[in-house]
Amino acid sequence: MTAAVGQQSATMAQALNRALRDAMAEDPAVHVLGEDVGALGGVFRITDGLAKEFGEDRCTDTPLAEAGILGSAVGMAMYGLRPVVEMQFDAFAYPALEQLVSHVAKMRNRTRGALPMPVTVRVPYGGGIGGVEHHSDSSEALYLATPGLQVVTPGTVADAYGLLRAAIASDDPVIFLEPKRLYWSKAAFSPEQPEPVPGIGTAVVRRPGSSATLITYGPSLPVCLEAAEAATAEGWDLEVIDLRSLMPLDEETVCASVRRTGRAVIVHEASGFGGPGGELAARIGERCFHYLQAPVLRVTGFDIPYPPPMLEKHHLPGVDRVLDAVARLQWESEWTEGSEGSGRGWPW
Amino acid sequence: MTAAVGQQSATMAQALNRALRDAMAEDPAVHVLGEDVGALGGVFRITDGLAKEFGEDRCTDTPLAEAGILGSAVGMAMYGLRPVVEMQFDAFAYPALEQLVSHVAKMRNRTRGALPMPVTVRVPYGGGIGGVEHHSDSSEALYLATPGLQVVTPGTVADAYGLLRAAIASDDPVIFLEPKRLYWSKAAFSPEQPEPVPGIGTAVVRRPGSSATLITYGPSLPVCLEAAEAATAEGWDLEVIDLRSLMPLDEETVCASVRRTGRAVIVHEASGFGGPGGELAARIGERCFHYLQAPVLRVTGFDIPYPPPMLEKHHLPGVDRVLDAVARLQWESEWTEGSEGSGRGWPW
Amino acid sequence: MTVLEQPGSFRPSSPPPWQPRTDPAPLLPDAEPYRLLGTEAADELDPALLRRLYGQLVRGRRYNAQATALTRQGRLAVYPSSAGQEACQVAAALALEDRDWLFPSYRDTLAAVARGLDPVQALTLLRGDWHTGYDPRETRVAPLCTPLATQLPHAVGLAHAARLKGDEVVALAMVGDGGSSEGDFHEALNFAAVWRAPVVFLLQNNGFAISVPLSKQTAAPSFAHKAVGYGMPGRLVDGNDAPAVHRVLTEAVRRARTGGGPTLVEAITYRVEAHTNADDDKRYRSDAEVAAWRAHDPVALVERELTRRGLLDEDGIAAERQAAEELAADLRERMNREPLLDPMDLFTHVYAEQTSQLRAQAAQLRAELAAAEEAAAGAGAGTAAEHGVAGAGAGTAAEEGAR
Amino acid sequence: MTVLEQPGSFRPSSPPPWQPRTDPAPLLPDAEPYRLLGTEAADELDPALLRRLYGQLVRGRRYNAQATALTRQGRLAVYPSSAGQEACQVAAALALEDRDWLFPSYRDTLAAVARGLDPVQALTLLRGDWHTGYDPRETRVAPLCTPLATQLPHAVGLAHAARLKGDEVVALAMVGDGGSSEGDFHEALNFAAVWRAPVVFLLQNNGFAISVPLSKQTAAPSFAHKAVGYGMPGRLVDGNDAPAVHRVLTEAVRRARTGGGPTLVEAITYRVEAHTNADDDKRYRSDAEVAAWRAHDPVALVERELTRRGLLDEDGIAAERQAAEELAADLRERMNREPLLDPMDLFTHVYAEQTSQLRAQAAQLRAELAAAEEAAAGAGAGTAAEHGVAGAGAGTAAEEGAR
Ligand SMILES: Cc1ncc(C[n+]2csc(CCOP(=O)(O)OP(=O)(O)O)c2C)c(N)n1
Ligand SMILES: Cc1ncc(C[n+]2csc(CCOP(=O)(O)OP(=O)(O)O)c2C)c(N)n1
Ligand SMILES: [Mg+2]
Ligand SMILES: [Mg+2]
Repeated sequence: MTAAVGQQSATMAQALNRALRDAMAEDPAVHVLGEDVGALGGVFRITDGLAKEFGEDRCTDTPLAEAGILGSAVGMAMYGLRPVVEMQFDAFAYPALEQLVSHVAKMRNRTRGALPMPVTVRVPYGGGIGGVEHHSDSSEALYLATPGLQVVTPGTVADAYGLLRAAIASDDPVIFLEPKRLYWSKAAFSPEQPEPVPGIGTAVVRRPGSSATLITYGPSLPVCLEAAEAATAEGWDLEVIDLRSLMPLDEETVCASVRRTGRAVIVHEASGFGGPGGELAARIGERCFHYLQAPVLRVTGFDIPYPPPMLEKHHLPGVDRVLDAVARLQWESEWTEGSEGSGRGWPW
Repeated sequence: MTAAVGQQSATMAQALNRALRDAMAEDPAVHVLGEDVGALGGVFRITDGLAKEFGEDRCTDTPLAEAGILGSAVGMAMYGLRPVVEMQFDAFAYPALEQLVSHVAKMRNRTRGALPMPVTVRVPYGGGIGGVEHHSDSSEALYLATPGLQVVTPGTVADAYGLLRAAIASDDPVIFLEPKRLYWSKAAFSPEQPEPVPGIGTAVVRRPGSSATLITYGPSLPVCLEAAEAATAEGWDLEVIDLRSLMPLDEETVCASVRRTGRAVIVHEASGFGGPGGELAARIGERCFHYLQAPVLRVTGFDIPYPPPMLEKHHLPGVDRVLDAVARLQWESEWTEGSEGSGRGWPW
Repeated sequence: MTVLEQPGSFRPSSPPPWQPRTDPAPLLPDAEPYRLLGTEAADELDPALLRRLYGQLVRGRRYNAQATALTRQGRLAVYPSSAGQEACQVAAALALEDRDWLFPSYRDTLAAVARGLDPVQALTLLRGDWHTGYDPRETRVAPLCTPLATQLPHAVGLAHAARLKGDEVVALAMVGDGGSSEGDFHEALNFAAVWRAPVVFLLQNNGFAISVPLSKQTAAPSFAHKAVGYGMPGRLVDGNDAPAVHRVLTEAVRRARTGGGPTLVEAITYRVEAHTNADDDKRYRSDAEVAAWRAHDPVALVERELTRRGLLDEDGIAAERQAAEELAADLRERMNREPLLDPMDLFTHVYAEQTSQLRAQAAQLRAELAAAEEAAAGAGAGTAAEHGVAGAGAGTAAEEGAR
Repeated sequence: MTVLEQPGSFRPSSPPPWQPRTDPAPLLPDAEPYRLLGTEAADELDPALLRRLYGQLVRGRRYNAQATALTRQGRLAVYPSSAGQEACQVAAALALEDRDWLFPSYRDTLAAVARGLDPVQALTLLRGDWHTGYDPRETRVAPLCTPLATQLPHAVGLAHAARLKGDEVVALAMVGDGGSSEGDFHEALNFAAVWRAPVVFLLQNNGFAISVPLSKQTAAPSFAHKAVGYGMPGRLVDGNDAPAVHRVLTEAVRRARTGGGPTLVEAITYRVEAHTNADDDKRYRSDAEVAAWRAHDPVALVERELTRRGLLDEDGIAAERQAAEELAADLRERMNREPLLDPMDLFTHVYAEQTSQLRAQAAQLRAELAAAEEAAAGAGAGTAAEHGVAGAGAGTAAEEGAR
């Protein structure tokens, strides 16, 4: 599954694998560790071939203990290494939260810069792959609320490569959220001449448009692009922004777009309440208040524990739900007292 | 320190202690467990006297392991008890996050209602008491992003009693956030005739006003009340809402107020980015869009790891910062293109 | 604080006497795993027990085969087979009384089934249906637990609560060699020992945590050696010797029930199939290793013993197999029925009472479903409920490499 | 999967042979804590080492007294004293070479000071100033760690990294009896053993975790008995016998450095003062218990030994005390100087580069400080920087019962 040289198309999983390989080849300080990352190549095969190519000391199967893995990575970083940690699934990163919040995120600050934490924590996240409970959480809100962390997530194959390289190169910790259901998405990709990613913290306009702005990231990017295409039938020309980095947040790109279109819908798979969309909507409200023609709407997962596979399609924000929200953007100033907050049909 | 019978004034710490005592006396299923909750009465003395009065089986010093404490509480609840867990400080609740998210919050849902989780998790939170690092975190965002949990926090002595009784009586898990710096705040309090608290999920208007709405909770409530008093000198008549419950959120009380005043400032001690204020501002933007005269502003802790005691006063939202935000509520429609988002003076 | 005021005058006493809080010797495991089959003690084994174990083992093996087959037909999203580990599964179930609780991990559906749980209910989670297909209070089987080792403190808390209430209930909690590395394992065993909670920890050491072999999981002489560090007995048993596992567990359960506190039992066994249907075990182990263990088969061992003692003949074997086939056929048949899920159930059981936010979301979904139903009706299709279910089938597509 | 096709034909082989992954016997602690003072072996103790230990112990005791006094003067926010535990603190420092790393918990500032760290820097955290007052890379002292046991995996990772790089660096990590109950303790020891990382775990068993006594913390024969469960040696030592602790640690460090892997050392000692200045130990222990331990004083023990062997006279004692007084006076004097903190530093070292959000927040605070300065200037007061600091004093008010 290792991406072959000169290959012109790859899955996101292959691009991630290639990014790890290139980073390890370039910098001997890069070490990969986690559960099953060695001979097996990880349950999603993202670390495929690395132990063989770089040895088990560089790509290490650890005992099964997430706090131990991340805590060890902290110590390795203290000694000058650049650990890349794999958490097997979103919900299995929770045991490492104390290490993450109290050490990984704070160590630079605690030591006045003496001990930076160039640690990348790769977390496969989100649903849509038929996983049983605890295998489909979207936990980005936990990480966003933790100052000191960077939080990035690719929505395309090229970004998967570029962002992971940038994450590993960063001197600050990065939570690298990998959208599980995009692992097998395929796109043109030349590892020899990878598309440049302008570092962490830059959003990108994936589709320019003028009627309204869809703001999204990771697993919901394809949904939004599809919705934008479908919307043309209704006469809407939607702009689609892929945030790529949730922290730092590229407010300028977002605000520039929303000020232009006057309307915004935020789309993500994580539950709405307390999710990343709240922060985004709040910031847009603060910074684009007088440009807004309609309330900023959110299309998100429901505020429920992730449902079983047989029901997940009802939970996940899909094209129809995005279009419904776009339709509610008060295109004809149809607003009258009392129409806000009726409950019916609101996307939270 | 146990509140004496007929006492007419008490600290918040005493009211909490009394609530535990009354709940234990009323219902033998209520069990208190945690580190140092027995002979010592907890490091903040909230469990003072309980082990003596009810025996060590009802108020139990556990081994020092937060996941073990909460995990055991899950098992106790499965057998029909109502455990009340004390986490010693905010940052020391992190090791229990996996138990909290993957079991406490989800157990009712996982079992289609067969195993409800009447577990109360008491977490002293927030700063302002000169605590060294890891002793002053405001971690409410972590809990808000977790469907299945209720999150409440008292801002007054009476509510401390009433909310804790309601939390223990609830058949669903409650994260009960205790504002450390209000522990020693004193107010009139008659345990024999406690002020009724209308259950979990109801906000209260602490000060009626007409110019703008301050929305806050817990440790920032006194700050907002003081700011509202001070604001009268400027001719502003501020309404102050104490949310009391962050989840469920009483949107009706909030929206009714904001629709009336047209202006809102959210005040909390937690970092702004990814904090509860984002969710609140987003919801107000969604539901009160056409009533808003100015952007919803936030006055929060900075987006930094909690600072050392010697600098914490610069970090904590104080009266001046609240008044500054109120002053920026575009009272004279002074807005011109470009004035939004300049960065300078914005309260995020 | 005195800083040695009178240098000449102090007479430091002898150190405060120290003694171990408990005698370590009886807590240490024996040098060899406990075995019954193939030893002299086997002769005294109760024929009825052997027959009971045998019947369960045969049905358990068949159950494992059927469940794996169901993954190939897309009827199960994923199945972590306990093939090769049936002795542990069955013995765990039979060591318990009705009032006791079982805390299974995600691999231990067979233990639940051997206790009497309906296999369809035991497999609800793994087919992609609702997470727990049975009522844990009614069945005294805790929800199958996926986050590793997190079920262990639950077992401790439940057993502790039962003891406080004066009920003589024992909790038996299952965990793997990999799961033993988690902090929750440590915390649970420590709580259990300090509280003298009536818990039995059954650690199935099956050689692997997905692909990770024992040598990368622990450097301990055995997992049973961990027990002394908590002050509880550690027992080592041949996990493929069903009567041996049953005896060690029964003894531990008895000890727990009579106030003797917890026990850690390490059962040495082997996972002869891949981790799950989605796993590729060729990447991390040899066929020869698997074959060696297949030869030490828990089902065959008991069958041989019964045959040797003249307690089982071909008819008897045929009868047990017939029963197993019937179980498999019933399972197959019922698993092939499309389950009826109501999408609106997404919003029930989040809280005892729906929040206003959930009510609004439920209203939204209800409207969507109604619109879809209308559209479908226009096109001559079925009801909204069926719509919800029909679409759901797609959701069960096996995860590549997942779990 | 074969379901016993031919009942008569199978010959289950004997079970795959089992043997312990390592011999448990040498990993178990001795029945009695290791002691040197008061035994015959004491006669052979190197006089120079004894003198060195003694000097450090006297200074350490004085340091503890001074730090506690500083809390009463409001110059320290909180101080968790290691009075009574000085032998562990000093021995840990002296067992290490310069290139080695020390991983202290929040109670172990003395170990850092005995290693040569400036006491003012060691106390920065506890005075309410910035969290870590020294450069960990320069001093090879990790930040004082408050979240219990979380420093242990750091020590493992660092030692492992050093070994991978071929550096012969050892990490010594300190933890308490209470901290041993945390999952991180378990995970760290397991990783260390599996990786054969050059780490020494020093567990100071001082009888209490704040108010919680050993009987509620563990049921194990000793904490040292936990080691066998990880496959590393467990050693038990009288924690108030400085040369004994030093010898056991030195031996463990040597073992680690030469590829022998990690060791767990349990030092039996006692916290003779309250948990911190904010604690009230009358609530959970008797004066008599404390008095018994005060009589087994680590400083007095070494002093007596030196006196007995004629290696120390009154002048020698007086000289060491004089040195300790000088250290205390210097500490007092420097701690009484108001530290100069720049409020704008709130925004440095959050990330390598400030985010746009942090820049905006920094601008806000800068403007607030400027406005305050202006107001103060109007009122004839000092600069903004001083303003920041003056107000900060209030922040250090002792937390009631905190920590
Ligand atoms: C906390 C946690 N981390 C990771 C996983 C992913 N995972 C599922 S099974 C497994 C291996 C478990 O090995 P073991 O405990 O030996 O049980 P076995 O599969 O052998 O029965 C892993 C790593 C998980 N379920 N939970
Ligand atoms: C994870 C965590 N939980 C709780 C605390 C609060 N706390 C600080 S010290 C302490 C007791 C520690 O006892 P022990 O490990 O024996 O060390 P000692 O204080 O005796 O040196 C507790 C509970 C903490 N610092 N970290
Ligand atoms: Mg296993
Ligand atoms: Mg202690």
